[in-house]
Amino acid sequence: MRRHAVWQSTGLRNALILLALWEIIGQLGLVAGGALPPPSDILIRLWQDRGDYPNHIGATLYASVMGFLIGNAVAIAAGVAFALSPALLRLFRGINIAAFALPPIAIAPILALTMSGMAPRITLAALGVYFVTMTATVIGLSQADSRAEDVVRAYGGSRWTVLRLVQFRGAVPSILAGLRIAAPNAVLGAILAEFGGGGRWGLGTYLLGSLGRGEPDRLWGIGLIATLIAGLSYAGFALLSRRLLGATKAVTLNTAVPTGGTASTCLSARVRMALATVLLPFALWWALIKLSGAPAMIAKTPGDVFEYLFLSQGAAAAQARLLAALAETLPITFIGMAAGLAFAFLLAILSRLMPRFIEAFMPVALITQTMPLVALTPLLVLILGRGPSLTLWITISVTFFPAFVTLAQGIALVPKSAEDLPRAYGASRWTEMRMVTIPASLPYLFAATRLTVPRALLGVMIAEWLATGRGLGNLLNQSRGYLDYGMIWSVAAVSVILSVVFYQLVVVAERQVLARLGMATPE
Amino acid sequence: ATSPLTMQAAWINDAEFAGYFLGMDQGYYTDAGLDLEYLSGGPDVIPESTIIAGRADLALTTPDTTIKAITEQGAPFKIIGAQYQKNPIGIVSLAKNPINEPKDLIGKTLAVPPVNVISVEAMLKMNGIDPSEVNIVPYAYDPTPLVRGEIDASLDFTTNVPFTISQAGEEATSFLLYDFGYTIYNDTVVVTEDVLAEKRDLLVAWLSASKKGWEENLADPTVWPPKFADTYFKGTGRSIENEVYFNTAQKPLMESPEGYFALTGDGIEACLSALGEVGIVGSADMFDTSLLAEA
Amino acid sequence: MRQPDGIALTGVSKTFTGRGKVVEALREVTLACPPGSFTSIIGPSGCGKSTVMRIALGLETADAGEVRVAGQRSLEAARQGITGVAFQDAALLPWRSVRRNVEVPLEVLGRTPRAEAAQVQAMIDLVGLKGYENSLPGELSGGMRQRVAIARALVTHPQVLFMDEPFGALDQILRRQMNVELQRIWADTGSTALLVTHGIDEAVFLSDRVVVMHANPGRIAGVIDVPFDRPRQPPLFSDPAFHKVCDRVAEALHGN
Amino acid sequence: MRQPDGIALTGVSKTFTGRGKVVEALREVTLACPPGSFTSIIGPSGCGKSTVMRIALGLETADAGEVRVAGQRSLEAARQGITGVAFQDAALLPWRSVRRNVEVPLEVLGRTPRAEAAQVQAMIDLVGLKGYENSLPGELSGGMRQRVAIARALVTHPQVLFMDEPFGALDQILRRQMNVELQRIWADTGSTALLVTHGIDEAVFLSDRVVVMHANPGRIAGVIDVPFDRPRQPPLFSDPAFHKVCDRVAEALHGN
Ligand SMILES: Nc1ncnc2c1ncn2[C@@H]1O[C@H](COP(=O)(O)OP(=O)(O)OP(=O)(O)O)[C@@H](O)[C@H]1O
Ligand SMILES: Nc1ncnc2c1ncn2[C@@H]1O[C@H](COP(=O)(O)OP(=O)(O)OP(=O)(O)O)[C@@H](O)[C@H]1O
Ligand SMILES: Cc1ncc(C[n+]2csc(CCO)c2C)c(N)n1
Ligand SMILES: [Mg+2]
Ligand SMILES: [Mg+2]
Repeated sequence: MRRHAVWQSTGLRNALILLALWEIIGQLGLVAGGALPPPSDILIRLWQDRGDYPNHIGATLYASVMGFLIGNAVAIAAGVAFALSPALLRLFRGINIAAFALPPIAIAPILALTMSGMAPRITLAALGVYFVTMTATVIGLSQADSRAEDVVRAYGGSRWTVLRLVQFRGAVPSILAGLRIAAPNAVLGAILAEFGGGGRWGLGTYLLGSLGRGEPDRLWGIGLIATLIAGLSYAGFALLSRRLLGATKAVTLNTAVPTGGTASTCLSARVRMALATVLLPFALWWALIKLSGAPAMIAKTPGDVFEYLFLSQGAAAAQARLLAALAETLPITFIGMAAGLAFAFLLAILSRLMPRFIEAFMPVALITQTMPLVALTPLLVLILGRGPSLTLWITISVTFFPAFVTLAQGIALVPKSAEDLPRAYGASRWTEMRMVTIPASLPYLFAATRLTVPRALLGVMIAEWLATGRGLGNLLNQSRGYLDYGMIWSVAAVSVILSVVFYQLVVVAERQVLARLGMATPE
Repeated sequence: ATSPLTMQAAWINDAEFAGYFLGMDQGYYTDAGLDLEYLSGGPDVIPESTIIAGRADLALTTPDTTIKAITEQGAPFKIIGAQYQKNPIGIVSLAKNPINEPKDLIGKTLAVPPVNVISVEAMLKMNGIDPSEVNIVPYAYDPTPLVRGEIDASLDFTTNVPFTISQAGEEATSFLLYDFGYTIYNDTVVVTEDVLAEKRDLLVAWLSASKKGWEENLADPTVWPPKFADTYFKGTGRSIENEVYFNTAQKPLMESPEGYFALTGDGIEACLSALGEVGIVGSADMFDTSLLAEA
Repeated sequence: MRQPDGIALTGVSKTFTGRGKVVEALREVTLACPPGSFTSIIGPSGCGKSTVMRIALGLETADAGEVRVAGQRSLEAARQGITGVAFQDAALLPWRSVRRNVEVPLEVLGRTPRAEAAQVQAMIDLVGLKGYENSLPGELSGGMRQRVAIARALVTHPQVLFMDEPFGALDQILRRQMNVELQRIWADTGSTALLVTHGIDEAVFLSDRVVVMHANPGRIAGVIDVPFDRPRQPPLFSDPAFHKVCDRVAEALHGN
Repeated sequence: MRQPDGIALTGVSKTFTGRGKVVEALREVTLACPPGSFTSIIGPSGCGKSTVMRIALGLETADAGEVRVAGQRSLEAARQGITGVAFQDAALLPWRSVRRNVEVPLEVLGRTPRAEAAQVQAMIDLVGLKGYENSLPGELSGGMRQRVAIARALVTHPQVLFMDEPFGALDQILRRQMNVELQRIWADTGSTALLVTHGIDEAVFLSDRVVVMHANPGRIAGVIDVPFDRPRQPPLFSDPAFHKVCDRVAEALHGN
C-alpha cells in the first residue's frame, strides 16, 4: 500500500519537474523563438476562453465516445473472429490495414459528403480505434497459455469454451493496451473529421478558427483539453490493466511448442484463398461506393481508378505525377519506419528499466497523439525546419505510440519466474531484458512492428502535406483542391497497397522467426 | 410558404459571410420565399464537392478550382454571381521585411496553400519571374511561421491576416494578386446545371436577398459584426475586432458599379484570361449572368 | 453385451519430428483397461508415458492405431463428462482462485459450480488446501499447485480418470495419504483409472496392473498383475508379498 | 581467519500477504551451511522450503533477518558466479534449444559459451540428453526438462549450489544415478550444496545434515546429522544404519 503511494508521488514529482521545465522554457522563449507558450499562459488563456469551451468539448466528446464504443466493439468482435479463423484474418487483411493507413485528409471529406450529422465524426473516430484494438485482441488471444487450453479441451470444451475460459481472460491486458491506444485515436479522429465536416461545434472547429490567429497558447489549450479527454480514458484503462495484470501473468513460462496448426492445404485451395484475399478489399471498395450513392465524379470505384491511371486521356500524365511523388516519398518512408520502430522499442525498454521516467513522459506522448499536427507543425517547422528531420519527427509521432504501448504490455506480461533465472545469476537489468524479457515478448514485438510499418507512409504524407510540399502528401492535398478525385483515390489506393506490402513483409518475417523459436503466431 | 435552399460557404463563420448572416437574421431570405440552410465551410471542405453530392444547392467557390473542374472533370457547373469582384488573396509579409511587389519574392520563402500554387506561379510568370526563384512551401492558415520569420511571406486573405499580425505585435504589408495581373473573382456563386434548371427562381431570390444583406452590412462595416457575437460568431475563436477589420477591408473588393455579385463582361474576360495563364481554359458560357439581371 | 473397456489403445504409434531430432515416441502400443480397473504406467523419463495419456485424451493424434474411451472417441467421452485428468504440469489458470480453478471442469461441462459447491469444497479439503480457497496460483507453493490439479481432476466424479505423475511434488506422508484417498474415491465411483508414476510402491499399492514401458522407441515391455485384495491399507507397504511384486516391477523396468 | 559459511541465514522471517490469506511462510529461520558441506531441507508441501531458497538467492526479500552467501550479499555472490541454481520449476527458456538453455548462466556471467562448449556438452551428457542438444524444451518430456535444469545448474562449477526438488520428475533408477553424479560433482568442486527434496533416502544419502522443516509457520523443527563416510556408494541405500537415520528424519518430520 505504502509503496504504491510513494510510487505515485514519484510519478507526480517527475511530471511536475517536466511542467516546471516547460514553464521556464516557455517564459524565456528558449524554443522556437518563443513560439512554445509556457503552461501558465496556456492556463490563463484557457480561463479566458472558458465560455467557448463547453459546446466544443461536448461535441468532440460525444463523437469520440461514440466512435470509441462502436469502433472497439467491432474491433473486439472482429478480433475474436480472426483469432478463431486465421483464414478470415488473411481475407480481411487488406481491409483492416486500409482502415488504419488511409489518410484522414482523404476520407474525412468523403465521409462528410456521404453521411450527415455526427456520423462522419463518429465513423472517423471508430476507424481510428478499430485496427489497434483488433490487433491487440488477436495477439492477446493467440498468446493464451496452451497448457490451460489443454485442460479445457481434455474436458471436451469447444473452441468457444476455450475462448471463453482461457483465451479471453488471458487477453484482457492486451485488449486494455489496445483500448489505451484507442483513446487518443478516437479523440483525434473526431477532431480531424471536424476539419472536413464544416460543423459549428467541436474542438477541431475551434482549432480551425483559432489557427489563423497565430495564438499558440489558444492552440495548446485546445490540444491539452483534447489530451485530457484522451488521457482520462488512457489512465482509466492503464489502472484497470495494472490491477488485472498480476493475476494474468502465467506463474511459469509455458514451454509447449504450438502444434503445426493449419496444415497446408492443396495448391488450388491456396491459390483461391490468395485470390480472394487480394480481391476482397477491392470488392468491398466497389460495394461501398455503390452503396453510398455518392456521385461518380467524387466516388471512384477500383475500375474508375484503373481507367484513370491506365486508360484515360491523361493517364500518362497522371502516372508520371504519381510515380514522381512516390519516388520522393518512399525513401524517407523506410527511414521513418525504422525511426518510429526504434523509438517505440527504446521507450518500451525504458518503461521496464526506468518506469518512473516513462510514466512522467506519458502525458507528453499523449499530447503527440491527440494534438492535430496542423496545429503543431508551425512550431515544429520553427524548431526543425522543413527538411527530413521534420518528416522523421512527424513520422515517429504518428507511428510510435501504438507500438510502444503494445510492446510495453508484452514485456509486462512476461512471468516473473522467467526473470528469476538471470536474476539468480546476478544479471543486470539489461542482461535480463536481453536474454529473457525481450525474447519472451517477441510476439508482441512483432505485433508492434505490424502496427508501425503500415502507418509510416501516412506519417510521411502528413509531413509532406503540412510542411515540405513534396511527394504523395502534397499531391493528395493539391488534388483535393482541384477536385481531381481520380488522383485522390489513386493516391489513397497506392498508399494502402504499399502499406499492405510492408505489413505482409513483417508477417512473413514474423512467421519464420516465431516458428523457429517455437512460439505461437497470431497472423 | 417558403422553399428550402441550401448554401455551402467557403470557410468557417467570419465576416466573409456577414451579408448572409444579416440576411438570415433580418428575414430577407424568408421574405424572398426561401427557407435557407447555411453550411459552414473549413479547410477540408471543398464546396464544389458539396453541390456535386447534392448536399447543397449553391456554393461559394474560388473560380480557379471551379473552372478547372469544369474543363478537366466535366463538372456541370455554372457561375451565377461573384461575391468578390477582386480576389482578396494576396501576398502578406511583415513591414520590417516587406514584400511589396512580385519581384521582391525572388530568393524568399513563400508559404502557399498547395491548391493555390499554380495561381502564384502564374502571377509570378505574368510579372516576368521564374517560379523556381521563389521557395514555395505549404501553408496551413497559421501565421505563426510568418510572425516568427521562418517564412518571408504567405498567401492568404489580405482582408484578414494583417489584423492577426498586428495583434501579434508586428505590422503587416500586403498586395493583392489581383493587382499584379491575376485578375480573378472570388467566392463565386456556383450551382450545378440541374439545380439551375430546377430552382432558377429560388436562386434569383437568393441573389436578391443576399444583395440586400450585403448592402446593409457594408453600409457601415462596423455595425453588424458585433450583432453576431452570440450567434454566428460564437465559439469561432475569433474576435469581433477582427471581424470588423475584415468587414471594412473587404468592402472595396466587393463593390461594383453594377451592384453586389456583379458579373460584368470585362470582369469575366479578365478572370478567364488570368486563368488562361495557368492553363485553365474556361469560356464565357460557364457563367450565367441572366439571374443577376433578374435579381 | 459386454461393457466396453474403460480405456482401449490398439496399435498406437506416434513419431515426433522436432527441431533437434525425430523421436519415435510410441511404437505399436496396445493397452486395454477394463471398466473399473486401476492401471499404472511406469517407465524411464522420456519413454512416452505422457504421450500415451495425451493420445488417450485426444489432445494428440496418433500416427496409427485406435483409441477408445468408454467405447467412444476420446472427445465424445470428454464432452459427456466421463473423463477426468491431472496433467504433469498443474496447468492452473493464473487469474482464478484455488476454488475457481477446481470449478473449471464443471464449467466446461456446463454444470453449475454453485450447485456443486459442497463437492468442490470437499475436494479442496481432500488435498489439504482448506483455507487457501481464495488464493491465486501464484501465491501457492509448487506442491500446493499440484494438489489443486488433483482436486480439479477428481471434482467431476469421472468414470475414467487420467493422472500424470500427480504426486511428484508431494512429500512422502502427503503422498501416502493421497494414495489412500485416491483408492477410496476410485472404489466409490467405480471408475477406470490410468496413473503415470515413478513410484513403484505407489503403482503397486494402487493398481490392478502395472504397465512397464521402455524407451526408444516407447513401447510396453511388460504388464505385471497385482493380486492384493481391496481396500488396501497402508500396512501393505511393509508386506513382504508387496515387496515381491515391487521387485518384479523393478526387474521389468530395469532389464530383461 | 575462519572461512565464511557457504550459506548463512540468521533469524529470517517472511510473511506473504496474498489475496486469499496471510501466510507466515518463515519464522526466525536460522541456518548455517559450512563451506563444502551438503545440506538437505525436507518438509511438508508448503512449509517454506522454496522460500528459504529464494531468500538465500536474493530473489525474495526477507521481512527480518540476514542472509549471506560465501560471506557476501546474495546478489554480489551471484554476480561473481559463485552460485548455481535449479528451480522447482525447470524454468527453461522455451525459445532456446537444450544447449542454449544450459549456456544461459555462462552468458549471464559474461563468459563465452563457445569457450566452454566441452563443459556444456559434458553436462548434457551427464543428464542423459545426448542427442537432444538442439531440441526445444517443448519437444522434451517433463523429466527431460528437469534434467536440462540440472545440467544448467551445474554448468558453471558453482561454489554454492542451490537445488529445489531437482529430481522430482525422474524415475527411480535415473534418480539414483543422478544422486551419485551429484555427489561426485559436489565432492570434486568442494562446493556448498543446499538441496530441497521430498525423498528422505535421497536426503540422507547425499547430505551431511538434514534440516527438517514444519509448516504454519514455516520453521526449522530439527537438524539431523548424517555420519556416513564419503564417497557413499549405492549399496548404502540398503544399509540398516542408513535406515536408522532415515527413520530419525521421518520421525522429526512427522512427530510432535
Ligand atoms: N511436442 C513434441 N515434439 C517433439 N518431441 C516430443 C514432443 N512431445 C514429446 N516428445 C518426445 O517424445 C518422447 C516421449 O515424451 P513423453 O512426454 O511422453 O515422455 P514421458 O514418458 O512422459 O517422460 P517423463 O517421465 O520425463 O515425463 C520424448 O523423447 C520427447 O522428447
Ligand atoms: N508469492 C507468494 N504470495 C503469497 N504466498 C506465497 C507466495 N509464495 C509462497 N507463498 C506461501 O508461502 C508458503 C511457503 O511456500 P513455499 O513455496 O516456500 O513452500 P514449499 O515448502 O517450497 O512447498 P512445496 O514443497 O509444495 O514446493 C506457502 O503456504 C505459500 O502459499
Ligand atoms: C479568411 C479566410 N481564410 C481562408 C479562406 C480559405 N481559403 C483561402 S485561399 C483558399 C484556397 C482556395 O483558393 C481557401 C480555401 C477563406 N475563404 N477565408
Ligand atoms: Mg511425462
Ligand atoms: Mg517448493
